[in-house]
Amino acid sequence: MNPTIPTLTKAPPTADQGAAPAAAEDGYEAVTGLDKETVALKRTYEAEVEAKVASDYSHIVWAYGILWSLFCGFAIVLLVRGSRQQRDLQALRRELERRGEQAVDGP
Amino acid sequence: MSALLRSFGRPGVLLFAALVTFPYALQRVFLHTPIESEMGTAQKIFYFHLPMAWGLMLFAMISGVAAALQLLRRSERAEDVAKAAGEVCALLGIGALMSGAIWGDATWGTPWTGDARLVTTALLELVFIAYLIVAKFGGPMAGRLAAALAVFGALDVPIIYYSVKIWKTTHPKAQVVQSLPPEMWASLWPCLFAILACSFALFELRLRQERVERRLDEAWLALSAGDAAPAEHTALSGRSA
Amino acid sequence: MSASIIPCELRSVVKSFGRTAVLRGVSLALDAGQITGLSGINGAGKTTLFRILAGLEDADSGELVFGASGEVGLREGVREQVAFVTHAPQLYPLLSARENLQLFADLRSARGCETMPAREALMTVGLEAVSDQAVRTFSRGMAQRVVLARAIAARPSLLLLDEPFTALDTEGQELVLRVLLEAKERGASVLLSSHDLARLREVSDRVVRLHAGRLESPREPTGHEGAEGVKARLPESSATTRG
Amino acid sequence: MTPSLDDLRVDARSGVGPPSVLQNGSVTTLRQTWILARNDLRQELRELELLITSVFFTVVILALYAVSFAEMSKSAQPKAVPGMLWIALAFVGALTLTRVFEREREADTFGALLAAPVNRVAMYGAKFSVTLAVLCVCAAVLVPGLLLVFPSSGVEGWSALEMLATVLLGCAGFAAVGTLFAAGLAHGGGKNVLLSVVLYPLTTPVLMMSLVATQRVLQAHPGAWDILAKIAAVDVILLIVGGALFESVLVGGAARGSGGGDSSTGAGGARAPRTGEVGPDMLGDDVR
Repeated sequence: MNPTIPTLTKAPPTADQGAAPAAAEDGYEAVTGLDKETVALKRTYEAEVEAKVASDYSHIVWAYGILWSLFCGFAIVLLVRGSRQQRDLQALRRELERRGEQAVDGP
Repeated sequence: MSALLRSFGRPGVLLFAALVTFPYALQRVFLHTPIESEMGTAQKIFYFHLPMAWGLMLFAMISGVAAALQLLRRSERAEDVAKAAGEVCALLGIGALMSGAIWGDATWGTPWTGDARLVTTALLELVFIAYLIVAKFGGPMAGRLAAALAVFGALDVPIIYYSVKIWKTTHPKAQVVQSLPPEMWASLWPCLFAILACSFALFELRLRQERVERRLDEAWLALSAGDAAPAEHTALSGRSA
Repeated sequence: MSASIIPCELRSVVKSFGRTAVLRGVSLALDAGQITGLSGINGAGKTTLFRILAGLEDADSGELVFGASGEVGLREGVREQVAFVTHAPQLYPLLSARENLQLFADLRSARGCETMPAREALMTVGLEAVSDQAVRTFSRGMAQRVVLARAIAARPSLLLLDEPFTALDTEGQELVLRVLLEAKERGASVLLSSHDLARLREVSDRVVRLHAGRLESPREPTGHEGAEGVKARLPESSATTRG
Repeated sequence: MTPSLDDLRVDARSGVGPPSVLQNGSVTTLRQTWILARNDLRQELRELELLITSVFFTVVILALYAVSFAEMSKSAQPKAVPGMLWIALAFVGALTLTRVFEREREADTFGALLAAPVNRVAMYGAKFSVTLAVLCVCAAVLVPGLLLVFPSSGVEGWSALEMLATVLLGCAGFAAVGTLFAAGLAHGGGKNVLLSVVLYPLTTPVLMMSLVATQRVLQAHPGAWDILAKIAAVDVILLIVGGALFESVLVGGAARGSGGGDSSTGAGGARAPRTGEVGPDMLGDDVR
């Protein structure tokens, strides 16, 4: 709604508007092409589109990046928790072994 | 391959499925879906944003129902489910809100509007962040308090949505998401699948950890019971051998 | 009117907080007309056991069975017949002794339970003179008496006394003993805890010890167990206080 | 040795059976609710502590509003003032809830009530009513105060009756959720800070609806009653859920129904005993 990209405020003129009055007077056909104004307008258009696409792409990259890094972050949290549990389990095993030896030795 | 998958279990399979679907979804989204005329390329964010928001609702419901079962039936299984779902819910909520803000910045030029869907999502996310906070710092009754919170959170989903909508009527703004053309829907499904598969995989991994934690607690408890009754020492260690 | 909740039985009650086990399978039968003494060091889980019996906390596993019909769990009908006296007086400090008692009497009468009038109950504990004073002006011992009066007023079938001698003077302790005996004669079951093992043995029909989350019989047998002994020795002998 | 059970029944439960109407659960619950609420009010009348602190807090907030927003334009007032009202009520509500249960926690009288034959729903209802009453008193200060400070916030001819209904219904929704969590935190020895953490996200919807209702009432909007009816519906849902969860949150598994025993749901009843051998292998394939 309030885009940061500069916008065209007036409609682009059509090509024949600039070309028509110059035609056929001295036997020369005017080169049908784009007058400077149109070219400038076209360039502005292109720049605008480019800026919009670039901005969109950067937004997309950010959005996708954040989404998947969130998932990865959560996965890392899970891994950390899992390894903590593994350590806990090792401690439990050691404790059981210790007790097993004690029981063999007699209380 | 199948042996590998089996060793990973269901979460592994789900993660693998998500991993396979993701590139397919991406190429569909970027190569086979027309660029939305009004919002431009940035609308591609939508294909992963919407599944996250839906996932948020889904896991909020799962967590709420499980929490209700936990409270009314005293089910430990339900408690684990509620907890795991609550965490995934908070995760998806952050994802949905952040991607939404980025999308909004690209298309509307502002990361936040008072749109009903945004406020609904944000409120629900707050509820589940509160859930995590209470579960962590709630003291001896943390589990039950957090469960009640999840129940109210799930119950609040329609109420929140409705209240935000009527609140909106006093500050009217344009509709944000128009009805989608069918080709966009077609691209949405693989994205939805990828996100949900990934979420469910994480959910299940979390759930397993919750169960392991419980078993470890029980094992330590039983072990300390062995301290009290020397006669049981041998029995305990005998089993472990 | 519901049937008596006695005998009451705990069946392998387990309670733990995190990785700290408090009760590791406690089974205990409380019979009619019996005073059961519960001993144990600090932190042995006596208070937790009381709280579970009074319905303030639920067990992780195990059952509470009440009455001949074997009702499981502490429903309101069961709570009607339970009185719980804790070592901390649970009274509204702003209200007078009578109002405190009246509140519970009203709550009971809303359910149609008989309750001794507040005045009468306060007379029993010797507080009728101060019955209209706010409880916050009371000493610990006086407050403890009010709690006792509340317990008496309910005419409970199951009387739970967690460290009732705390903060009581000699007279107050005798009062507790009178209450115990009265309940026993009425056919109620009493569970009583105290640090004072000698006194516990003196008043109880049997003493059980809570140690490391399990119930044990006391190590050395005592000479004066059994109802006869208690009757013979009370209340005069209770004047010899310890600690 | 011991008297027979029949003797006991007579001894321990002397007296005649209660009138049949008293055995009706809901009548009992209502009566107990009233007794408990009356008890709270009686204490309150002794010292007025709750009322004085809450009303004073309200006045302070009002003064802060007056200072902060003194320059507010007339056109902004109708939108801003309802927001001020409900934000203030939300703050006062949290304060009141904390205090209401703090009083029960101080001497652990909450424990005495839980051990007594009191229906938990009655306890919930009583605390809910007391909180609601205090909030209404605060609203009675807030609403005229705000209208005095921001005279352009409403149009001529808004209805005081509608305003009363709005405040009542909005505060009821807030208190319905708040009572459950404040009780849980008080009984479990939880930290009071958590009350705000829990309360505000959960009660925002109801507060938002009340805010819209207040705007409509102040603007003499014809749709005011419509939204008030919807708030009432939400209140009923919140109250039912709050009451239903009260026992489960406070003491654990609720004993449902009467008689018999479903041992898997009884309070103090049982979950399946934890069996399982101690040893690493018991963790099975859950360990990754």
